[in-house]
Amino acid sequence: MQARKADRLTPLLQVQDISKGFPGVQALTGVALEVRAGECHALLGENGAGKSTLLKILAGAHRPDTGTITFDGRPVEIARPADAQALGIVTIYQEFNLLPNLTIAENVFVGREPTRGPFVDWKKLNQQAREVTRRIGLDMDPRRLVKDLSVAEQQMVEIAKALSMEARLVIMDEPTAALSETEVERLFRIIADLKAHGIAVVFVTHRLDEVMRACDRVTVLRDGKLVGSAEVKDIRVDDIIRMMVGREVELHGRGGRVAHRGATVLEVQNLTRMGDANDPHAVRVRDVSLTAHAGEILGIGGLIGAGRTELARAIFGADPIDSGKVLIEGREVAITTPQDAIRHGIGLVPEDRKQQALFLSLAIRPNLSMAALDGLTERLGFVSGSKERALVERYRQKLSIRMASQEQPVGNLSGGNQQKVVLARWLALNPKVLIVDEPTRGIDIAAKNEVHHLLFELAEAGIAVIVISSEMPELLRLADRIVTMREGRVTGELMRDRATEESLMHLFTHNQTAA
Amino acid sequence: RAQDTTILASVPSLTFPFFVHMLKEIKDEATKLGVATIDSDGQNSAPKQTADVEAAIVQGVQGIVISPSDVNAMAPALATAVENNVPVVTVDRRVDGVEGILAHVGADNVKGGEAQGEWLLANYPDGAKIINLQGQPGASPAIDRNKGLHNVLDQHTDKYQIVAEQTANFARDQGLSVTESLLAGMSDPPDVIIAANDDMALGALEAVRARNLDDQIKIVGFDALPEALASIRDGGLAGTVEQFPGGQSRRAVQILVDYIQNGKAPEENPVLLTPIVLTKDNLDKAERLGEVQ
Amino acid sequence: MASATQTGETRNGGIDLFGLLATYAPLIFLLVLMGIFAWLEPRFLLPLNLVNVMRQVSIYGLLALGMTFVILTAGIDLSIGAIVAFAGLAAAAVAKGGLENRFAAGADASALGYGWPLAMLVAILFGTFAGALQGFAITRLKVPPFVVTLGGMSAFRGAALLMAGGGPISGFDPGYTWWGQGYLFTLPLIGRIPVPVVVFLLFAVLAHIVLSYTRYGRHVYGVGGNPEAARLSGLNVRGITMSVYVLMGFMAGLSGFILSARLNSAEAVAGMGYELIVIASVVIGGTSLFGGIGTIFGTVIGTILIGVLQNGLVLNNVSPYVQQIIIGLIIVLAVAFDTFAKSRRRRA
Amino acid sequence: MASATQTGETRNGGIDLFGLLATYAPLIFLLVLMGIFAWLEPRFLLPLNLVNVMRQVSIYGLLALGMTFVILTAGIDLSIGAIVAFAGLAAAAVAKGGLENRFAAGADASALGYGWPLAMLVAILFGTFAGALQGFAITRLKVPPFVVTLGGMSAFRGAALLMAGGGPISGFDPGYTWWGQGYLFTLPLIGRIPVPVVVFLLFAVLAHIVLSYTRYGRHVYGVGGNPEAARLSGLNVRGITMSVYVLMGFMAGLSGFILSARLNSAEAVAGMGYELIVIASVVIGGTSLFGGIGTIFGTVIGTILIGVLQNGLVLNNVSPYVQQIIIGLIIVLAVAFDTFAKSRRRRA
Ligand SMILES: Nc1ncnc2c1ncn2[C@@H]1O[C@H](COP(=O)(O)OP(=O)(O)OP(=O)(O)O)[C@@H](O)[C@H]1O
Ligand SMILES: Nc1ncnc2c1ncn2[C@@H]1O[C@H](COP(=O)(O)OP(=O)(O)OP(=O)(O)O)[C@@H](O)[C@H]1O
Ligand SMILES: [Mg+2]
Ligand SMILES: [Mg+2]
Repeated sequence: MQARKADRLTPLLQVQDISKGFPGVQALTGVALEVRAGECHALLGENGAGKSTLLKILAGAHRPDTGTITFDGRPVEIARPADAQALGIVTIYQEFNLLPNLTIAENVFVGREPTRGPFVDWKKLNQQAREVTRRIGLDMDPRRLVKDLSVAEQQMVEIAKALSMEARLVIMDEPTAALSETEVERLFRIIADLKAHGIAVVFVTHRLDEVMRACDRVTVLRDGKLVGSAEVKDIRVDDIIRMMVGREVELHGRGGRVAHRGATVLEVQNLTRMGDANDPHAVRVRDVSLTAHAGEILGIGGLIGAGRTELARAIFGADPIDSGKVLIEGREVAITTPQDAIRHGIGLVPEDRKQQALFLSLAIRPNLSMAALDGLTERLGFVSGSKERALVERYRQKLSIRMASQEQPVGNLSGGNQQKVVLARWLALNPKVLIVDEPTRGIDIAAKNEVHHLLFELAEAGIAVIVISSEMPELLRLADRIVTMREGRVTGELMRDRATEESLMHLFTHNQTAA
Repeated sequence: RAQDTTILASVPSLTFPFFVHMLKEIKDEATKLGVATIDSDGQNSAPKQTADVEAAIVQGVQGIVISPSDVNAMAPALATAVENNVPVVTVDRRVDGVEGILAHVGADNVKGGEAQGEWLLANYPDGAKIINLQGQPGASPAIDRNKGLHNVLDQHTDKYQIVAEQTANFARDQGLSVTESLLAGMSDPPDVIIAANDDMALGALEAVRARNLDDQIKIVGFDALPEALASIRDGGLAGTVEQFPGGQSRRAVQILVDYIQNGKAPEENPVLLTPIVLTKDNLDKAERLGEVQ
Repeated sequence: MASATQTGETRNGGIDLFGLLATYAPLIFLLVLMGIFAWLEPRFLLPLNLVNVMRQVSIYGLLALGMTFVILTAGIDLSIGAIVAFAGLAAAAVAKGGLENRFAAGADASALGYGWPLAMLVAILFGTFAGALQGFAITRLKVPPFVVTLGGMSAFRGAALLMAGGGPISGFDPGYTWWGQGYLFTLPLIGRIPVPVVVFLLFAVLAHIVLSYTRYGRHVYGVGGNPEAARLSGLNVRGITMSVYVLMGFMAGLSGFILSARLNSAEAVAGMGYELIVIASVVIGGTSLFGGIGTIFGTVIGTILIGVLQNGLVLNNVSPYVQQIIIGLIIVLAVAFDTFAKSRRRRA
Repeated sequence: MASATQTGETRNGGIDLFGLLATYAPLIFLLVLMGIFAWLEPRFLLPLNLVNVMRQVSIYGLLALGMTFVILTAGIDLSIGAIVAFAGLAAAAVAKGGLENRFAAGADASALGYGWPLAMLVAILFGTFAGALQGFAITRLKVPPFVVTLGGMSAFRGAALLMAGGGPISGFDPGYTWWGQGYLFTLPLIGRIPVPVVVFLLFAVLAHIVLSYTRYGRHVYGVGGNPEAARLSGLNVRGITMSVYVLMGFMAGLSGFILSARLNSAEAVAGMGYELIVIASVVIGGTSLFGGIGTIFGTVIGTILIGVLQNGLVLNNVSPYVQQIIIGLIIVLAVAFDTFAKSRRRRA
């Protein structure tokens, strides 16, 4: 993108009095936003505050009910995504918007493919794509199909796509949710570079430390209304939280938690899973051994593609394993399907809520009880309505899930509450081992805090909790013991007191095994 | 040399019992004359039957007995056959615009429809109210049979009034449901139901029986299937149209084989059998009476 | 399922008009249609005629119940028409004691054959088996349902033709035909209620209960809504998928038996094109072809709607050609109306 | 397709056997099938016979090309059979100068009518219009393609019947019939190449180029893979979706014209059941009903496979009933084989 030195004070984008209602929900009411050229502007708020809706309006994915948008001093009409792109507004959406059956290169340049005559110029396309992906440190064959990439890799493709455009305003809706430290670092360098070129960035995240590190100003929304804006240098994290939540939230403590490890519940021995028989590079999990103890929270750390998710899925019987043993309470068990895992008291909260956990066409009640129906079933396979409602009610209180009614479609809960519903689904089975993969991906601090405390309670209650997280602070806060992985191998193990961001990062990136 | 003679026997669609019978008769006669056959089912599709004919020519058959699924659409394929010096005899239905068809043996559907009409004139001299159950829209037998019926009745519109004309797609269940609906919609029931095949007639019969109107309403079918004959015998249907498919088929095979083996062309051509309406009184004329216990 | 989306209840417990509209769109559409027909031809409303309609739809209806389960799992079954024919012939053969004496008239038939109970059983077994076969291909060979049942459509029809040798089998004893032509009881104004109608409604109630109140029903919605999530929640996705095709086969077998009883005859060409009518009924009833959304209530309405349409057009003696055009348009309009109604409701 | 997976190359550039197997599974299956037939009946391999097969499949083939685009967008079109009939009649009517003189024989026909160029044009216009109509219902009324085209199937068939008044129109001038019965040139060993075959192969090459090398083609894959993402990426999803049904209509119109030329006759019942054969061909060719995956090459193979199957069975004098059973089974097996081959390839 070419450099344009713009006057830093006149706003590049001015949004006034925007309202947007969806059938049944008022997502935004009279919201205003002002973004200056060359600044990184954080847009913050709890789940369901209206951030994505506002951004989708800027991107032309939604039409506002009321309100005006001024871009570069001119009032503009953004009716469809194409309009936004024409203005130089480029968006990285929260939900991925890649075309799974096309290659990385095609996705980066979709709609803007270089052509020779009527034909796509493949050579040019792939080589241009290579350049962009290299710049953000995603070094991959641009001809790979996007559907074969991991979540994080897909996120990087999204970013590459945005950077490849003639952008004046780059919107990033929770780009770091799927990334781990190194990529986040890289992303921040990219943002700095954009700013240097006078390009503005609107940045949504639930990780406030990132705001402090990368952003100049913040605007906070609550329940679809504007709470206020401020210069980052003038405020502290706690102020932001108060603006977002409207009350204090204790953030860093471990709720007075002291680890007391109980008996070994889960033991994994030399587990290996090949991704693909005839492609050695695709080995997902190599010869992994680890143990999890009752009452202990075991963290699994690593960079993207380290194989954590694959390991979890393999233990849970969701993917076939090629070799290795799994022992529960000392006895070897054969787990080939999730049913087996569940029978032996293992639960898994998967990494991708919408794709792998939620039944979006169903209400909250059936979503929460889906795995536990056996316990609620009486003669002739009838589900006891009363028992079921009682169960849902119990977990609504226990996890303080904010819902209007049990019959509400799970789809219009906020991310945090959706995650709680999924957690409740597993708690209802009271498992011996609970594996949670990216438990707070994309949920707001308040909810995140609640989830963390919930995990502490579970450990207290004697469950062996295994947490996979790409967020180091989260790992450090939750875990009593941390196992690190790299390229499918275990690279080390640290007790909490010995673990620091530095020591972890070392293990994430080096192969030698520490004690 | 008879043994190594092979002929193609092709009918429009084996989903209709009428043609199943026709094919069977052809094969029987062929076996009797020591000739091998290749069976082909047109599956109600001219292209499919064309494909079968072409395959047979490749196979090197010495002759073709065929009941074309369509008078015009089958012309190109049969023309090819003639070009390749494969003699062709058509049964029941003709094929238009092909020079050098060895012979046609048939009782065409229009005449059959007319026979139904004549039966009406004879049995209801002073007029009648009629429901006409047509066959599958667009299918040539449906068109021809309907045409035949109208040829007769349209001359006496004063006396013979068609109170309802609906298709039941040659299907029994639709014959039943359509008749049900029509009867429910009429203040006073019709005198006669004319159906374009026996399936629909038998369906209609069930509907009429359900309303206990069987002694008021007479039903005439088409094709003289054994089931229809049985029904006539037991006082169900009033009549059905006999086209002597067996006779046609056997005659066709004889003509063809005679030509293949002795190079004799038939003296009479086309061989036309006049369809008749079978009733309780002339049931003995029915070709397939034997199949009815 | 008793979810807000179906019961039209809002978060705050009040009544949500759009929710209701969305829930009852098919019913509303049906009533409007009936209104029009009644206005064009008053006899349409005669109890006799309405009973006819119900009897005519009862067989489509039974099939549509099974199809609802299939479509709820985002599947489809194109083979039901063929299975109906196949099962009907099997039943007839049993009832007549073999294919030889296929036209033996009522009286002596019963003597020769093995009676209707066995016939019915055999029809259902054949149907269920056919369904299981296809379920196997779908769950084990991983071939999409559309393809498997397209193949089944051809194969089972062929089997039926082979079995029948092209000819029909007819003339059953009263015990047999009772299932298609008999009456169970008489209601005041309405009159005698045909057996097939009662069978249909009984199974409809049963299906509704199973789908809404049993664990199995829940699992069907789950598998349809999100197979991967279902698997990770420990549901036996394969088993459940298998089961819906078996169920469909069972219904097709039963329908085949009742159809043959109704026509007092079984033939290889029976049930041609039923699959499309039945799928249309289910979809018109608001069930999503993408799975996870749908109700038995809707399916019943959808089935009746198609029946009313056919009956009303014939009653008004509309030209057969025009009938086809109208039916085609109504199918699209009905679904368009339903889609529209749903879209106005709070999105799930 | 220049994507690693479709060209059977591994990430690290080497050759990936399973990738190749996955890419060519349908071809392998076809060759095996042909081998068997040739072994059972050597005449099967006669150039004359193979040319016949090609001519027989050319019309299905043209339709299958259009259907590939439709299915790539995760759509489906059940109405093509009806459109074929509809368009064929339109063309015939034009060529005969109106419906009155429908049976006027060849010679004077040309005098009366408006000649084949106009006839062909009208057929294509009718088809395209029909497709556009359905595309509109799908993109604007948001009714699922299955339903819209199910309705269209009934409506257009009705329209065709109405137009034909039930009767066929036949006897065209040589210029017209040339398109179905004529030959373009003679190849050494093989012999004369029929016009329909050439038309089919020309369009196949064209379709392949469009799908693999043009933006539009790539966007069709994109829309099929994930419509919402495509929309947010600035693709005109509605337009693209619309376009594939228009394209399908165009092909159906052309096929209708060629079919009528081939049979020297157009009738309202033409093309019945084509939709299922065509969909089967496309799926056998490895195109996924869920959209986003598939190639023209596969479709051509799939089409030929179905043609070879029908031809070979007749050639071997298999009983017509048994033929249906075998065809049903082969359809399932072919797709099962393809699925299996794909599954062995690097998992996605
Ligand atoms: N397409 C839609 N249909 C109906 N309601 C919607 C839709 N999109 C968003 N909403 C509702 O609008 C409100 C704001 O949603 P939005 O996604 O903007 O919140 P957010 O701030 O992005 O939350 P998160 O931090 O979880 O991404 C929520 O109540 C949500 O349920
Ligand atoms: N769906 C998939 N298809 C192909 N390869 C995949 C897929 N998912 C992951 N991989 C690859 O498998 C390896 C492990 O991925 P996995 O998702 O388990 O890593 P992870 O440690 O969980 O990181 P994250 O979950 O943050 O992506 C990586 O090389 C990744 O590229
Ligand atoms: Mg958001
Ligand atoms: Mg992961």
